[in-house]
Amino acid sequence: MKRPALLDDPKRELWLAWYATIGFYSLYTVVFFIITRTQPPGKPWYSPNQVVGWFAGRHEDLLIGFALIFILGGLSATSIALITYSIRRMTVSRAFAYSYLILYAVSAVPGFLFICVAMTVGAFRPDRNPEILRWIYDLGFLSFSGTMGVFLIGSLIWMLAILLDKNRVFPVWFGYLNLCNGLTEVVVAPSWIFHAGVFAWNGVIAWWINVAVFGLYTGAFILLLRNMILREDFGTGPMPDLPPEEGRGHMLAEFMAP
Amino acid sequence: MVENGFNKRLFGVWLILVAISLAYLGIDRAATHRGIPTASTVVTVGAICFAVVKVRIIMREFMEVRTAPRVLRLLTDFWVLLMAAAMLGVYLAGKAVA
Amino acid sequence: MTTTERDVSRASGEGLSEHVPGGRDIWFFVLFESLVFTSYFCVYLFNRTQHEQAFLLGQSHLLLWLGVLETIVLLSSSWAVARCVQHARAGRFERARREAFLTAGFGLVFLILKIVEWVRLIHMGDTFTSSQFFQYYFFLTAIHCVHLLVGFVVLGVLVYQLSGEKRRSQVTVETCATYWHSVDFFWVLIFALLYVVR
Amino acid sequence: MRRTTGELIIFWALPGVAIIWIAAFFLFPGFLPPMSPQWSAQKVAAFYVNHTSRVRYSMILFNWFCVALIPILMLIAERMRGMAHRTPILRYCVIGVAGAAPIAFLTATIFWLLAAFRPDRPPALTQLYNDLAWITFSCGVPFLVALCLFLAVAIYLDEQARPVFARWVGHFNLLIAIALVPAGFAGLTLTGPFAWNGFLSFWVKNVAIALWLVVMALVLGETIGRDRLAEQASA
Repeated sequence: MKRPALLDDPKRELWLAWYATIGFYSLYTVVFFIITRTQPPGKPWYSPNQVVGWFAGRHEDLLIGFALIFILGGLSATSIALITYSIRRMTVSRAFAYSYLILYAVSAVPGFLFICVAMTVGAFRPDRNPEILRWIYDLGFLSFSGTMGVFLIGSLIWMLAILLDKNRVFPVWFGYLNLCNGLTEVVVAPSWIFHAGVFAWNGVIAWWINVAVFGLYTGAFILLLRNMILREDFGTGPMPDLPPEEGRGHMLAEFMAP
Repeated sequence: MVENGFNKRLFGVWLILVAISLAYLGIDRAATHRGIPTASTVVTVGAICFAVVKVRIIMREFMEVRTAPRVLRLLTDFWVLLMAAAMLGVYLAGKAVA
Repeated sequence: MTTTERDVSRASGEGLSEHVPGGRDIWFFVLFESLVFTSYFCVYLFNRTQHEQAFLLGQSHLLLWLGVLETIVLLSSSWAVARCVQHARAGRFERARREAFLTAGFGLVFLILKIVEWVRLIHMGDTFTSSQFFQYYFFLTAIHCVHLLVGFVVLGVLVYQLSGEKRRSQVTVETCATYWHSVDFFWVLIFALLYVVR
Repeated sequence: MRRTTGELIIFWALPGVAIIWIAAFFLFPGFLPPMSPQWSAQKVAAFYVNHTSRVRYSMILFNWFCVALIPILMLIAERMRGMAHRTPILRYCVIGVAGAAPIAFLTATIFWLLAAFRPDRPPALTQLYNDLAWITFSCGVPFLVALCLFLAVAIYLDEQARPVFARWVGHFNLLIAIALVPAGFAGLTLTGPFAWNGFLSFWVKNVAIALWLVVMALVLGETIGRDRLAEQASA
């Protein structure tokens, strides 16, 4: 059997993680925007009976869509790992890289597992008391939009690392874009307060403008991660298929040392 | 003296900016009827235009775009026009809808 | 403003053509953030036209002269940081540092005026949740205030740069100043839209 | 040289933790047999009224010890340093999901404990907590699936004469990942093998997790021993 070329690429781990990142964000977009239509979000001003109608209108879609996230949602870790790696390449303390890793790893549970559980539980028994169904509806949307701190602090950590970095792993303008993205997490806060209007969880400011900024930000960092991988130079060293004492993956010994 | 002239320039810029800001007090008086503010398209358009002019002055003088490469000069001017056009466009469209 | 004559600058900006102040990257931020703010302004203006009377009523609770005063304070801080850049360029770092502190001082005065204004309005019963106009008022002034607070950090970087002989980088000085000016002109727009627009 | 001091303590804590997990599993009255999603709200409420104590004590145990999975996963992450990888990407992936995986279970225990906290509340509310607990517990597998996938890829790419983990461990992880997949569909139905008490979503999933723990513990034990010998030899 012919050995795939990717296996001999020194950057194979980076490329795998990058394609998995693309896969994860595509899945995310398809599930939230197309299958479940939970983005753009439902109306926060719905009465309990309207919420019943909202669930009835997408019963199967919610269950199937979020089942896909239940299966593949963990792939979100690939983009986190790539970004953590990018910060490790910068001339800053490892504290930045590990902070980013932990912040985003932790954010997964309130940030997207909660909405999946809430919407699944809501669609699971459509005959539930409408008041309770609305309670679930609120839990889903507000946990999703309203998990703010981890993304705010995470963006600031990444920004600082980029601005301090002398290796120019990421361009400085992207450092500043991190600040813009962090500010959207400030702007989303009113969605905890308003049931309607531009600041509600589906509002023009708290949702549409924020999503536009977040979309640009995500697109930018996926492309920049690709550039980083393309630039990455592992030298001409052989693939480590050497005897254990030499080949124990210490190609970048100083870099991977504990 | 060049050095004197230059610092005067920044001072002049500041004076102009402050003068425009104070002019708002006059505009405001024009759109207040017996202590109650009244809607006025002229005031709105004027206020936005004045603000945008101030932004351009800040960019040109304080932010030193005046001596920057042509690309940045054109880009900032385009941006100022874009912001003005967006705000005025939305305002007038909103007026028409209402 | 009595310091003006004393701070006569020998550095002439005219001589330094074809130079992007602060580097390109900060301009990306300024232009991007301008777009984000413009989108907020458009949303505000549109909603304003749809509820004209309610907005006018809310607006009548604001003190225009206080807004004008805040604007002048912030314009003065911008002026100070512009002088700071020129002193740094001419190698007069001690003076540049003084101008940076002056900038922060004006920023602080602005912040205090802002807080006084907020407290006054809240005592009058105008809060973030009390009416449409004040939703926008508190949102725009608060998000601007967040930019201002970031600006104090930026000024800290500026002073730090000017204080150490080895780390004085003119580009960084200009980057910090550019950020501060953008905080200034965002306020110029917010002021016109909240206090003056009818 | 990597320090291995203390790793054996974490490793030998695993059987103790496993015994607690098994005890909690048997103590919880709703696992043998698993509660049916078809139960009416009244029946669910009655269940919590009748079994309040056992629900509480079993779930307090789970709440304490489900996160004990994290040190074990960190032992695996430490072994990954020895893999013939050029970047720490896959190790970061494993660390990234290692936190979230047990937190999903922790969240489930909170809902179960809430259900048993005031069992005399209106039955519809108890049923809500019960649903939240079961869906979180059954469907909350994304991080475990990803963990197995990352480990499988890491093992396949560990191409050296004496790999850290044998190749079959990679195949095994892939198999476990596949076995966990049906549980993600537990929300789709109230009956049949996919329901939360069904053959696939409950039995296959939980047996797969148990099997993964046992097998990975054995493999890990062997690798830790090898690492310690290497450390002694170099000292």
